[in-house]
Amino acid sequence: MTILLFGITKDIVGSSTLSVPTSSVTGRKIPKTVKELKQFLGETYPELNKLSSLAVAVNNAYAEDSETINSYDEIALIPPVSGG
Amino acid sequence: MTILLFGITKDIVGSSTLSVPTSSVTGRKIPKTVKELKQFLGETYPELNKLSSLAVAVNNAYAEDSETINSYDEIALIPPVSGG
Amino acid sequence: MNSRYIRQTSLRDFGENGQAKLFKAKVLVVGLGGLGLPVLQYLNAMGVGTLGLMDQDVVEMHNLQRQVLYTEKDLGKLKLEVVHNKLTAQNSQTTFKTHDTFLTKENALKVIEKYDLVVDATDNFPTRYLINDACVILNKPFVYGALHGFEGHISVFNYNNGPTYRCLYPEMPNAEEIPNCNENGVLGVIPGIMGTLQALEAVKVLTGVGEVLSGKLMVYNGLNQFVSKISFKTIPENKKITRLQDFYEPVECDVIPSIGVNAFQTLRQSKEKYTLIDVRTTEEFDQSHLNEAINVPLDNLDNFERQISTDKEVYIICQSGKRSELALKHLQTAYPNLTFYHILGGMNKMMTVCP
Amino acid sequence: MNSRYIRQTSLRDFGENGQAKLFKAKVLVVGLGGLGLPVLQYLNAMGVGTLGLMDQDVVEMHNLQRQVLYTEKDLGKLKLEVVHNKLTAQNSQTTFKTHDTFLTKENALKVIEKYDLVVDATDNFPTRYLINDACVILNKPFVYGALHGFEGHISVFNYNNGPTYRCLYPEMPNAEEIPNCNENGVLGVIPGIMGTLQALEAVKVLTGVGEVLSGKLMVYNGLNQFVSKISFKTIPENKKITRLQDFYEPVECDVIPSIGVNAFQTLRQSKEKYTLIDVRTTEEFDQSHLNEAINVPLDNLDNFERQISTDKEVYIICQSGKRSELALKHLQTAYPNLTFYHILGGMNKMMTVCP
Repeated sequence: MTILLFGITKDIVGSSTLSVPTSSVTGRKIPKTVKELKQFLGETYPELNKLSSLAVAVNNAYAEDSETINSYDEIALIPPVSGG
Repeated sequence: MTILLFGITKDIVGSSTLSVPTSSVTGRKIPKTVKELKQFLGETYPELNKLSSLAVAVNNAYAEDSETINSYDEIALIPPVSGG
Repeated sequence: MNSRYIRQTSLRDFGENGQAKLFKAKVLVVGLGGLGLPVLQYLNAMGVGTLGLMDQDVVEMHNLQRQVLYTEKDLGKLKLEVVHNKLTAQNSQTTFKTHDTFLTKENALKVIEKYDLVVDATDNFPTRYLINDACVILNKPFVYGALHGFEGHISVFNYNNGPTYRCLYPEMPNAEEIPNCNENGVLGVIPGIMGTLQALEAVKVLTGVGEVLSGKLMVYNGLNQFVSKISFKTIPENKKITRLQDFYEPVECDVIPSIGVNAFQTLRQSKEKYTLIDVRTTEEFDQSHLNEAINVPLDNLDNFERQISTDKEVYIICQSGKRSELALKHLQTAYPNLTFYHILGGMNKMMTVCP
Repeated sequence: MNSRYIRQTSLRDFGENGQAKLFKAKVLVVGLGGLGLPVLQYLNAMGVGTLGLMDQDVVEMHNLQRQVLYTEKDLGKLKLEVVHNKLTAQNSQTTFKTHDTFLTKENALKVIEKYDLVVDATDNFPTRYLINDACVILNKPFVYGALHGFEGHISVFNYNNGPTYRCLYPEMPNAEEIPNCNENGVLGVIPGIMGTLQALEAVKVLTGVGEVLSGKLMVYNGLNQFVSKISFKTIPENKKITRLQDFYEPVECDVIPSIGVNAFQTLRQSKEKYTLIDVRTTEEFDQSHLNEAINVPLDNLDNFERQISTDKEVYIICQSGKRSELALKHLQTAYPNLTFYHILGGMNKMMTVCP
């Protein structure tokens, strides 16, 4: 599953997209919900855990933590931005 | 099949989208290529026939007259515009 | 380098390197209208080293609704001078080259040759095709922008091996099929959006930052913020142009001066002297006409000279505004020393404002 | 009505009716920076009848790279005055209301109440949340725009029953998690693109033309011209705000003055007198430091006063630029009469420019 990164999440990861495996060869748990995805990403990029306010879009709609995600979903991390 | 209209084609048709039947109940020939689509539309909106230069996009790619079209394709008529 | 550009030199993907490339760059902006002004304001602010300005128009009242660099005090002044002065005040480090002309097949190659990049900010097809052909001949990329109502187009043409304007629209549409910019309205802010997008693409071409919009036409609809990107391919023969065409139709939008019915009604109620020519047939004229109008049917324009005094401005009216525009083109060519305006919407529209 | 707006009144979907609605409208633009200026240039050009301007900053050199209404002659002047003068010259038919203040919880309700629409053109979270809450309380829509590097956000919040900023981002991020606008760069033209898009949304709200971008966040990436529109819903409790919070963190971006290492190095080589405070630990300082630096470790800022002369500008440096910013905030509060700058990137960056 490919995740588009915006704002500070792009700066933290150092890339505008991120691939998350959809089947585990390492025994690591595969994220099935938005919340699990955030946790999964936070393990690799601890700086992401600091973001108290982070919108996640699944197929161009704002998604709550409980929403389930599938390998074919389009996912984007959209943190708030402040510049003007 | 729904067709998005831009520029002067939108003004000619008087709407930003246009529906073309994909099965004929009237005996009218259903367009199967870009060229046939242009002819089909030109019968209903003769002003469209005047456009010597008209780009047609099928699924967000420029399409030649010979290209075949299907009911699930995203089609757009994009005439040149000149204002500045 | 100085702290002036710190906000962009601090960007990892841009840096002092991007800034240095901008400073070395030479960009020609053709047209100082709705698109050209935001392009120039931002390229100048960001530190493009050399900017070429080209236009021969003067500032008119109906420009102010979208051409935001002009003030009411600038009315009647040469756009070229006004823009040159304001941009110099904005950034004294920029070198400006002023071209007091329209782009023609006689000057195009000689002028464009001196620049790294051209921004097509014109308002008519002939100049767009001329820019395309000249850039192909000289192997220069150009940033295209164009408008229609609430919509706009952007693309970068002739960038490396990428496609050209003719790969999208092979031949110039004739005057009858696509309305010219005077008949056609535009919401004031649309050229602002498209012009700033053009400025961004110019920066990308000049610095190598980001993905240049080459081989893709961005079609923007302001009514619903809908953006399509249409991919299209290089047609090799369009890259093989070696000389300009003998003839690029010389339609300059701004040499078809027009006036709206409200403004004309205001004029009628003022003490201004003017001549009004009604170019409809005698039959139409007899049915109804404005009191002061003189009837010179379109087929009979040769009689024009005998019927009017030539020391006043001449307004031309017909039923819907089509024939008056045709008449204006003929008369303006025949009488280059007179000032003509045609009345937009003609008698149809006039009836809505005068009792 | 006059011919000034003919290019947009001739649009079937806009017309004289749209123009009349614009003329009747009252719009407050909060912030005269990168977003606010294009918003104002275009709303003023298009004929919005009453424009409210609010800002308390002066024009600084590093503004010029994106704030295109300002010239080099305007450096040091109040933005409010410069903008007021220039917009008046652009359109004398507009009524301007100037608010020589920042938006605060004390003035927000009283000011916003008088307008039909607010444009959020600020550069910091506290003011964005304050605008949101005040607009919800007063039942006013507001057009949101914000930037980050090559990216931008646009949406219209609190439009009819539509969602608010808090429906997208319920709580204000704290200062540590999202960089503030000084640490964060922005390519000069990006606010131009986002500001013109904001102006268009304002026109749509005011005239009813087109589809207002309500319930959708438009996320724009200039690097690849990629546009996403994310739909989101109204969370009813966010529409029920009845009073402002007691506290909106008073972080004003422009009260954290900073300087880049190149500019600072230029200063060092000039004859200017200044004080340089190094706020790293004694150990770090001993390993390497700039000759003229005085060591006042961050934990020891109380000793500041005893160690420096207070008649010169004070520059603050640390290893990476984080501690110097913290130090600046403390010192500026403690010594409001002194002028402080912190050095972006700290010693790390400084090492790249001085031998």
